Amino acid sequence: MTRDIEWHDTDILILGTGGAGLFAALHAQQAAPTGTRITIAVKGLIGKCGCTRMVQGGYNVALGTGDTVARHFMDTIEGGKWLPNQEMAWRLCEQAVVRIRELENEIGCFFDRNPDGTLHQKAFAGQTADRTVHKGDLTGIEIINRLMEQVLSRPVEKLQEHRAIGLIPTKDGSALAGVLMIDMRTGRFRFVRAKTVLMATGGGPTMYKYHTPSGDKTMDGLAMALRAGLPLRDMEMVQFHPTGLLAGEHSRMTGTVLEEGLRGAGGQLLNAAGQRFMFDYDDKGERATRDVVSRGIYAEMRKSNDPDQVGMFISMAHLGPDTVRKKFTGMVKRCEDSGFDLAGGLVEVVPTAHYFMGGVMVDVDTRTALEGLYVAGEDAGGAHGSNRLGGNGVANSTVYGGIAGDTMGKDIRSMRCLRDPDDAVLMAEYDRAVHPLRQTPDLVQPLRNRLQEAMWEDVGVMRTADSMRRGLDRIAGIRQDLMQVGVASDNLAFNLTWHDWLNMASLCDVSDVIARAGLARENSRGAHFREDYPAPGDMKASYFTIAQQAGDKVNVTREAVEFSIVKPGETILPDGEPETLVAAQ
Amino acid sequence: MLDLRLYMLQRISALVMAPLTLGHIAVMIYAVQGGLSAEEILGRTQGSAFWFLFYGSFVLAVSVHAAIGLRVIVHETFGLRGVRLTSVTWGIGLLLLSLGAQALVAVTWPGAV
Amino acid sequence: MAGGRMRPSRAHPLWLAYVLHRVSGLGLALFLPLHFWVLSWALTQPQKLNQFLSFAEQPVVKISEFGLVFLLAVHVFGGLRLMAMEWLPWSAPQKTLAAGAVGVAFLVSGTFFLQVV
Amino acid sequence: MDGQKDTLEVSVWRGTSSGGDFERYEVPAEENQTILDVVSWIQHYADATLTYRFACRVGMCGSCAMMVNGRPRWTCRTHVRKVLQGRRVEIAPLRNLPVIKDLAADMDVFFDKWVAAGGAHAPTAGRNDPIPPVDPQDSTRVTASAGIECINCAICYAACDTVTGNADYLGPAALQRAWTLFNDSKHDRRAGILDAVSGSGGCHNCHSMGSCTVFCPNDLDPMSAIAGLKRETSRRFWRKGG
Ligand SMILES: Cc1cc2nc3c(=O)[nH]c(=O)nc-3n(C[C@H](O)[C@H](O)[C@H](O)COP(=O)(O)OP(=O)(O)OC[C@H]3O[C@@H](n4cnc5c(N)ncnc54)[C@H](O)[C@@H]3O)c2cc1C
Ligand code: HEM
Ligand code: SF4
Ligand code: F3S
Ligand code: FES
Repeated sequence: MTRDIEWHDTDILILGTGGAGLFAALHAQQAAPTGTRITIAVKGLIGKCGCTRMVQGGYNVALGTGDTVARHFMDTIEGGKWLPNQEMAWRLCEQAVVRIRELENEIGCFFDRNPDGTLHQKAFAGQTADRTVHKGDLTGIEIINRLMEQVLSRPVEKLQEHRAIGLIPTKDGSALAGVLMIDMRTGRFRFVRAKTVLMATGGGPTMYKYHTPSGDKTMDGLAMALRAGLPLRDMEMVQFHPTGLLAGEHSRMTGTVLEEGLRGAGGQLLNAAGQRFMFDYDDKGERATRDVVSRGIYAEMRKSNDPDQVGMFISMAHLGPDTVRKKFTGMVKRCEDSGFDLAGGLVEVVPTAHYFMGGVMVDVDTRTALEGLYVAGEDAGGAHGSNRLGGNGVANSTVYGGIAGDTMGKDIRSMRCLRDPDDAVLMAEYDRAVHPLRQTPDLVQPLRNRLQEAMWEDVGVMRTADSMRRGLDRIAGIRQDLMQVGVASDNLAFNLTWHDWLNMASLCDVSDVIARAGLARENSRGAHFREDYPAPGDMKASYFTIAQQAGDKVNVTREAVEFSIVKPGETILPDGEPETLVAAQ
Repeated sequence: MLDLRLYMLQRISALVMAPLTLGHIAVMIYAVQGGLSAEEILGRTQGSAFWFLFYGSFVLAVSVHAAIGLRVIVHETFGLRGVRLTSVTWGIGLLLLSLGAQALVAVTWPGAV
Repeated sequence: MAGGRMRPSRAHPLWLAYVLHRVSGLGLALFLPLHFWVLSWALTQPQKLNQFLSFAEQPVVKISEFGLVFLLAVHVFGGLRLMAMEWLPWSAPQKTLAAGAVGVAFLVSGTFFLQVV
Repeated sequence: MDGQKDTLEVSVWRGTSSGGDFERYEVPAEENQTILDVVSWIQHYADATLTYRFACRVGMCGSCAMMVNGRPRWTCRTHVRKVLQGRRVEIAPLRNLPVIKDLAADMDVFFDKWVAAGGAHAPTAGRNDPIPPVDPQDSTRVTASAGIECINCAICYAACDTVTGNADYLGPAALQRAWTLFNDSKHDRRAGILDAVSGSGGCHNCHSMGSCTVFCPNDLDPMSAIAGLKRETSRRFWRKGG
């Protein structure tokens, strides 16, 4: 097999078309000098893949009536259990105000209004103000469709169904030269050189048996960053959503979210015996925060330990099936399409991996340690610490995507020319990708199932040192087996099985780091719960983990959180501010 | 292959024809009921300005309407476009117009028989 | 060719109304030149017209005449239905309107038929 | 549970833009199974080279539409039980779009037309201006909101015979988007939209055959939206005299 790679040059390259990628393209176009070539490459179709489109609940932004950026910031810090990078969290809350106006006024989104015409805002769990702007429970569709139209109607070069597989630095390793990709439709390799590259591939913890993100997200970005030697932070922090649909292992519906609002409206969680159990775990019962409910369900599942009856049940019928049907039309219809009766019956649920708080270390302008590489959205770590508040996810991707576009547009002015890649790295990445084509063909999916079992059982909702070590062994075994599994090379055009293999490679790499970072954090914060270290530890001595690959080894270190804006136990809200502005339910 | 102009022409011609066709059907029912012969009918229509205008506008409208209608069908079924499609449209329109004009003269011209 | 991949299935009232409108329009467009031609005999060969008219007394021809008037009626009311839904601001229950148009067409052409025989 | 599983008899169209044919597969039947699950099973366990497209798995992204027994459907939300004919089901790529490979269609034309119909918002305010109040009950706004939840799945586009015959026709989804923007008080080029939909591929080509509305998985009504465009363009025609 010859190393057949087509070269392609651009100035600004953006990977991914979620909220971060699309906003970056628009801002880069506004900020860069005229004549700058902007290219957007994506694993699927523009705007149609990724999780921003799947956003249901909405977008957090402090827009007055008592709510302030400071309050949003404090909620974010407290929600993140004092681990967030405070500068990033501040910028997120502050810029969300600008970004939501941009979304409404410039991009053309229409968010739900109050009868008086002002924006409607509600409160997600963990917030002390009605802050979440939304469009019904299909907020992401509105945001992404409008962004997509803007990008599609602009002279931005579009590389659809192009998968990034490797970040290629210059020979001296000081800067990024470009990105190696596979044109999925033809199966051919393409090396795209660019002065600046934004990585916005959106993380996505899909190495768990139950997961919510879209099928295209498989941690490719973080795996690439890891191989490029970039430091990754908070890698142990995987957020689980408590109520994922359980439809059987054979179904892609399994793991998809049943919305938070069901519990808020009075939905009950029942075990196999038909009893409510959440009050055994928390005073707020079903209305406790995501992490608490997830652990409650998980603990109950472990207690019953019945292979024929895995999940718990959510029950809405006591609210009156017609009321439920009216209030949660979309959700009821979705369940119905997949064969479940949400309005009148029981629907089996499990905690499901939802969001990845960890990511590449960046500064508040999205720059990374590698010149020319920028990271925004779910791929970037720091803004959420140990827990992401519902509604801070899209805010984060749109705010920082825009910032990345601005920054690249500015930085590019001082970058004269394209850089030459380190051929050795380019060839190594190529070889890595064609490795399966040189093995005997075999099934890939069983390995994915094995990895998902291992991560769910050993590095999941509740962890111990033993379980995570066992997890590491299992991951290593799966990785070894993956290297033996081949993909027939006779037809590489749109060969999904080859891409499944590459997905598995990314997922294995990042799974390993999750377990290692989990071992390094010897306390329980937010999404990370250690049964052997259940206490949160001293807030003032908070540290975050940093994982970095050197050679073949991944090292995890700890670094103290810098309380640059507010210290644990203190607040930046003015004296006498009420604890919460949300009317008690 | 229908832009606003052709669309309006087709709709306007249809609107013109609607009362005319219904009127025509009514006349036919009446004529058949009264057992009128061809000569009797022609006797009434020939030389009548009213019937000339009545059928005249129908012929005009139907030529436009059917030409555009067939143009759409020809485009959607056979993929004809451009000059060829335009000539087909005009061809049909003119054909209908000339045949229609002949019939019009036959039916309404004074003393044609 | 895209269409060759599969026969699409799409039988529903509005689609049937569309097919009916097209078929009737096409039918009329084919019949009308003939009609004009026959009429113009009045000018050139009156006796031929009379022959034709007595030929038209035959039952088979009567039935096909009914068909023609039916086509015309279907097309006219179908067309009026279309223009009503395109131009009038109400959000009409489309299926009822479509069925109604066909119904009225039947009525008109039925009357015609009854009168003729 | 019951040891021996039932199987489904699945015909899947395989091929590229230069041709192809149906191939048969036996797929284990499951209690809860969507068409997307069936297709995925084939790729995972029976034929590694099968190509299809999906992303969200829950009816939000509109990537997974295919022809199922001759009807365009979102496969991630189509329960097998709903479409099974005996034990059989036939799956093909979306109609009216070029095929890339097997079940994956090339959606570029669809989106090009979306843009050509004037489907991108033009701002009347900027990021430093306050968000304008809009009465959600205002009738124009209600009209705009009616089509807003379109997921651009192209199911309506595949269902429309006018699209099949008329390559220039913008199609129901793009026109519905244009109608939404026309009724959006925040949109700046509302007259421009009427121009964009009045050309030779515009809204006037629609025969109101209604397949778009009947098959839209989100119960949207592009047919009425298009009728709205015809009404407004006609009204302007009379006012301006052409
Ligand atoms: C079901 C669900 C509901 C959610 N609800 C909310 C909510 O209500 N509020 C909230 O704030 N957040 C919510 N989130 C989280 C939120 O969606 C994400 O945090 C955010 O959208 C991430 O944006 P992003 O741009 O970083 O990534 P994404 O939107 O996921 O986009 C990533 C993009 O990168 C592409 N990509 C991936 N790998 C590659 C590769 N190798 N090469 C090229 N391209 C690649 C993907 O195809 C995709 O286009 C929800 C998430 C899910 C899954
Ligand atoms: C008299 C009243 C008539 C009315 C109200 C009327 C109305 C219409 C309308 C609204 C259309 C457009 C249909 C569409 O775009 O889908 C149409 C199409 C058509 N009409 Fe008529 N029409 C009339 C008479 C006729 C006559 C007499 C003929 C025949 C000569 C005719 C032939 C056609 C044809 C061929 C089409 C094209 C059908 C298609 O595009 O599917 N029409 N008509
Ligand atoms: S209108 Fe309906 S069928 Fe058409 S693209 Fe939108 S959601 Fe899909
Ligand atoms: S199916 Fe097609 S013809 Fe019009 S009503 Fe819908 S766009
Ligand atoms: S996979 Fe997104 S709509 Fe079906």
